[in-house]
Amino acid sequence: MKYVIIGNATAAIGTVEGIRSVDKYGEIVLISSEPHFTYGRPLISYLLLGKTTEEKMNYRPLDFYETNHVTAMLGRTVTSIDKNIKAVILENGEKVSYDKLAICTGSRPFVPPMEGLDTVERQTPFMTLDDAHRLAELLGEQKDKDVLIIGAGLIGLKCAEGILHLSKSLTIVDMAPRILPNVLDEYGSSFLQRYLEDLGMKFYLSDSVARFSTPNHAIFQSGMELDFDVLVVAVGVRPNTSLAEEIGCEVNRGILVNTHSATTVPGVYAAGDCTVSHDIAADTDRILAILPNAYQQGEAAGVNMAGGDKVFDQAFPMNASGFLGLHMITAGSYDGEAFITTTENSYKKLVVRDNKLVGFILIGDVDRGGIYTSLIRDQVPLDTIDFDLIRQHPQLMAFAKAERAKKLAQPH
Amino acid sequence: MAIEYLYPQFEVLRNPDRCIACRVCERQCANEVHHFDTDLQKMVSDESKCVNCHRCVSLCPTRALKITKTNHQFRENANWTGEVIEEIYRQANSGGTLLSSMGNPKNYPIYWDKMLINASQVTNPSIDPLREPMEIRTFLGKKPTTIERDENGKIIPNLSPRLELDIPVMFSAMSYGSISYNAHESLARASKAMGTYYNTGEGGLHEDFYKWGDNTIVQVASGRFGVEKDYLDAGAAIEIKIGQGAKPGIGGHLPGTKVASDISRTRMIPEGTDAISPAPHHDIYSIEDLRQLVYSLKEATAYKKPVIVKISAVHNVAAIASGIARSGADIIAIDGYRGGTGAAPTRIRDNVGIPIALALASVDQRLREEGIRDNVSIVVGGSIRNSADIIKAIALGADAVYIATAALLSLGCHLCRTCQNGKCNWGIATQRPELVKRLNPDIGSERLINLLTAWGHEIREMMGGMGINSIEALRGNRLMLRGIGLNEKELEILGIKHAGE
Amino acid sequence: MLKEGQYHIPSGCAISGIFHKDGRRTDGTEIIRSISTMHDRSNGLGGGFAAYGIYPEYADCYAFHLFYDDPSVKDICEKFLEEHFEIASMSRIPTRKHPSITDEPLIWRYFVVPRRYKLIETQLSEDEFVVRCVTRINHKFAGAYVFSSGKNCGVFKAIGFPEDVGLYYRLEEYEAYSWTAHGRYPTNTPGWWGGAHPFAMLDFTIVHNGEISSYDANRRSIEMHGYKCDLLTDTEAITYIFDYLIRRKGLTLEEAAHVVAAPFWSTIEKMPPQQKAEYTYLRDAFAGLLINGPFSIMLGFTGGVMALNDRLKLRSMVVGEKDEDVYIASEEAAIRVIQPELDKIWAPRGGEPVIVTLNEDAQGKE
Amino acid sequence: MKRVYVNEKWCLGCHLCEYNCAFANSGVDDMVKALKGKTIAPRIRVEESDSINFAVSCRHCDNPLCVKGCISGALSIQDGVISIDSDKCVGCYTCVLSCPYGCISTSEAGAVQKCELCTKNADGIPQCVAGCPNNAIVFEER
Repeated sequence: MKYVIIGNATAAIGTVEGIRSVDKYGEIVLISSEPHFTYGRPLISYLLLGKTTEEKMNYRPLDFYETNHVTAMLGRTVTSIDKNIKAVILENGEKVSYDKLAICTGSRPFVPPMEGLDTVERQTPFMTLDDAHRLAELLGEQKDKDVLIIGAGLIGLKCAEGILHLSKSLTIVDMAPRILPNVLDEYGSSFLQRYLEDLGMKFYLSDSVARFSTPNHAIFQSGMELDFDVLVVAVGVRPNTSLAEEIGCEVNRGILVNTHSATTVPGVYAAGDCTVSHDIAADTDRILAILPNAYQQGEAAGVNMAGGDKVFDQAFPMNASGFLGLHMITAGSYDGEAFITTTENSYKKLVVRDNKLVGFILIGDVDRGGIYTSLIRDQVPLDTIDFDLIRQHPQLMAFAKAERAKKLAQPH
Repeated sequence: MAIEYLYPQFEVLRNPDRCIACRVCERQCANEVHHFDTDLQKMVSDESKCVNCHRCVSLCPTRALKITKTNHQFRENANWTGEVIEEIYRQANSGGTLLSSMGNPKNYPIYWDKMLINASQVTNPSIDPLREPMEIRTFLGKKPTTIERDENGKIIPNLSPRLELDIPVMFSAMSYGSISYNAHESLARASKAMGTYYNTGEGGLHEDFYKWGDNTIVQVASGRFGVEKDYLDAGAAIEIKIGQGAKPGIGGHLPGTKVASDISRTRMIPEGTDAISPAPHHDIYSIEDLRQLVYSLKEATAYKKPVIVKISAVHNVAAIASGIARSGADIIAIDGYRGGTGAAPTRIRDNVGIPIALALASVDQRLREEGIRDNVSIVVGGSIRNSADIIKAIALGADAVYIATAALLSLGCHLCRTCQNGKCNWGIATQRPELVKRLNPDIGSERLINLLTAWGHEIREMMGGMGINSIEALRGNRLMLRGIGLNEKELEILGIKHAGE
Repeated sequence: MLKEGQYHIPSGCAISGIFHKDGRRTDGTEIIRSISTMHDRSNGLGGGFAAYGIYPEYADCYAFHLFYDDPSVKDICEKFLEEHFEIASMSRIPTRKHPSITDEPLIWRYFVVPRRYKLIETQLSEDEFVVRCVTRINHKFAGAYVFSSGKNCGVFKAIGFPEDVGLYYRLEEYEAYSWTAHGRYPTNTPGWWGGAHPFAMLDFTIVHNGEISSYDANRRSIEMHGYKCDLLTDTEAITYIFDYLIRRKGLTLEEAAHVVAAPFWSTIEKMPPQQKAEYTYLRDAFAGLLINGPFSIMLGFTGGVMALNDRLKLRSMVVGEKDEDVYIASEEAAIRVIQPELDKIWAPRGGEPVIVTLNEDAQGKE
Repeated sequence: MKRVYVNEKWCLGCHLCEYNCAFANSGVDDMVKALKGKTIAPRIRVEESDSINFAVSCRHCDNPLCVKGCISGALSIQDGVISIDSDKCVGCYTCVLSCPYGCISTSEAGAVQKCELCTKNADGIPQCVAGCPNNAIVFEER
């Protein structure tokens, strides 16, 4: 059996490990247009922040490809797939045949049309290690650059976190009326915004750049104008689906996969940010571009490609997105009855719908928050636990005795 | 009132350099001696509440604690000792009988320590228990009087019901109520593992413990708590309790506060009522009445169970035993004056009864003189403290021994002797769930098994030293003992020679 | 110093035995030669012999051998004998002077039959009556001691080396189908002839090499059944045990052997159920009669002899066979010296009794 | 594989496991020196109510969501033991978010901390287990 994996990030590594958990010897070829050894993609902001170094960013030990017998073709780009001859075709025309194919192509930055954007010299998206390198280079070490970030989503804010200490000033603009609109509720957004503003970030919300004029001057829809030295465009991402689409995989914004990570084309699997998954918290299909999901989807793809049987059906949004000392974890959907506790330094919101916890936000105190996540993941009926107790703080005490025994006295 | 004040008996010594304020002591003391003072930011103690059970000392991870006797004292007086004076104060305060627990702690002679054991030299070989079989299996029950044979001349094994012990040590009666569920479970499991028996005491048999019936002696005491047909059938033997070494001649009293649902069910009395065992059995006012009870119980159990009659060692013990040996009983258990209890009037515990070694020696000799020693087995208890005590008891003539205090010690008891308070920090003499759970029967039974295993090794070792490889060759073998520091009368009663003779 | 009978004396020993299965009778020369080979196993403080088939002319009489310390006790004792027995014959036992045999008591022999009316009066069996009388003499009459009381058999013993004792008693003048001999190595100087071995009770005679560690347990158990251990010797206790088990309780020799040298529980566990039940029964019912510690014994009785080792075989004992003769001794040399050509020789395992009896056609002729 | 299992029936709520854990992971050879005057941050924690107590520490799952969700590869399974490479950890807390048992805790140092069965500090047996006075925590194969 020969496996080909397109991609080299979380979903791809999950696929490798999934395959190897079933098939120790089948040939694996991994092809990635990035030339780097697999690295933790979200670490790029921490690299700038100084919490990690490039040497430590490897997502797996450096002998990973060897120990897993993976032929890694790095810096090579798949341009198309010929499903009739079951081969992928590289940029130089080289063909790599496969028996089973995994598409883990991730996503690419989405850049909306902005007048004069092409005139901005010192700009970068913030998706890859190369982007981080470029940004560091643009900023230099003098702390003398005014930075403008377009986008107050996760990418924009993580970037902001990473470079605040390297910037003279940092301004973030977003069309949305609040920051992290996909992750937080309104109170959470404002809580976080206040915190970040206290650290020196400036936000322009419900606004956007109308046009850029040289040199490095932005004119906003609201009429405000701003000079900057460095521009980061972090408006959003689009899944890379074209390879899949071309061979007939069904695509609806992202590649459609079932709970076995199989696409609609036999023998072809897909995992990670390029796919659409079923969000069990909101009970809808959507792109869930988050790392734990990517890994588990990839792992399921790998196991199933190798003839095993693994289902991943517990996808839902979850984010650990602390910023500069403010810890924050969130998960699920906020559509339902909310139970809120606030203090000066913390915010907690639990969202209940149909006798289940469907979402939560923990800001400040995140201790043992995974227990809440498990309630969403396992769709635990809340009348089987002591919800009043678990609302106070996450604890196993809230589960019934037999359930506790299962958790603590059995192997998992 | 000042006149009622008694200075605390103990001092809690906390080494401030070692205390890390982990508060284990605070959490573990049911007497609430320790607490963390948030103002002072350190642990403090109220030693007036301390009973010296060492729970805190044992659990302190940094050895920051120890308990000492206070050196606060009255003016020295060999006659009016501090203890005597304080007891008078306490009675003048309360007007009540003084209560104590566990066995007689007074400085009476300990006869076990006045006997020495023999060993072989030259004229016959000692035996190495690691190389040769060393047998300690023991049967308890009547010996047959006639040999019966079938038509082919084969012996018919007409043995009466008996107990078979892999080690001649049994756990003596401690009721569920006086000790905890977990203590009972520990005893039951250890008995099964070691091929011996534990004893329900007079508290009935908890429904969970019927499964260990083959290793259980069920007791019938004067209160008849929990006695019914299934109970009698459940055990391997039935013990009629006439007396207890710690409190000969008096009954027992389990206060209603301790009669919680489980205990009330097991004892078959209403919840919250006092469980009072009368001083005598009110159907036994004489020896012939005992015979009737023995046979009633045998009838009730189809003559399948040996019947034990347990008495405390009192002055006339030999004559009483002679009567019991003719009553139909299969086993006589004799409890010496050092025997323990969950609660007894102090004066009785400390002044009534006689030492078990003397009682045993005179009973065994008397029954032999009357030729009725084979009618019964003799089991002795009342402070068997180690394997040497067992060797000595068997050499004096005992078939087996009963242990209880030693068993409780292996379960964690530190002999603080405040069982009567029901706040045993070791989870033994208590019914409070949060305290009971401190005794995990996995640990408890293992420790009991360890104790008996260790004693088994030592018994075999000492037997081997004497050139004996089967316990029956030690039984009543008084030549293997010599007295030390005993007077002629004591030697005569014990039936042994003095060391050097 | 305390004398024999006042405390328990450990001792080591030599034993030897000759048994003619065909009932042929031989004189005492051979047995003396055999026991003298093991001279070093004795220390001159006791020697003795038992012989079976030596009094055919008085075969129906109990042959009492008595030691008297002085003539006065003899008179008292003989009065007692007169009262209880018809005395068919009485005489000194013939001896010859020997330089190393000293401090001789008066040694007398009586052939007696219990008086009929005494038996009726006491309602005892003949044997039991004799036992009680012997016990009474040995107990009540200080200075008198019955050391042999069986029919057509006799014990001869004294302080001295066994070969000297044999010469002293002129054993070359007796003819027996079964001889046993004993040389003693006590660890003190008992100074009393009664303490020498064999020890006898009716026609049971015991020679024993060993020191039993269960002594007091056995003594106190057997004394419950009417026996009185006066000598405080192992041999005495063992004799009573066999008497009790065989004569009083009706056990077979094998069964009795499995009481005193019981198989280990581990062995019993492996037996078939019925056998297991029987052995368990014997161990349990007669627990106090299990003998511990080293011993090799020969139990002589009318028409046979049983040799038995302790369960661990802590004492040496070999058995040899040649034609119709069986030899038993502490050492092989003691057999080879009188019968160099053996058909078979073996060391019986601990606890396994070797029982030899007269051939069927020889029985009744003894 | 041997894991730490908890039987709440026997947990006394004495919290010794927490102190033994904190000591074992302190790198100091004397408990007093290691813990005196400090607020401990153990990797095992006791939950308590009026009558129920139990300790909770990493279950070392066969299917560890923490490892699968780790963005940096700092969490990994080594011979069944889920270990944290605190050098690689950036303190994103995805594992805190993922762990169904609440067994990964934040720390002052930034990197998360979790039970590693004392594989890095003591031989043989996890110290919470070694010090448990009532076998409420055991280390065994199940």
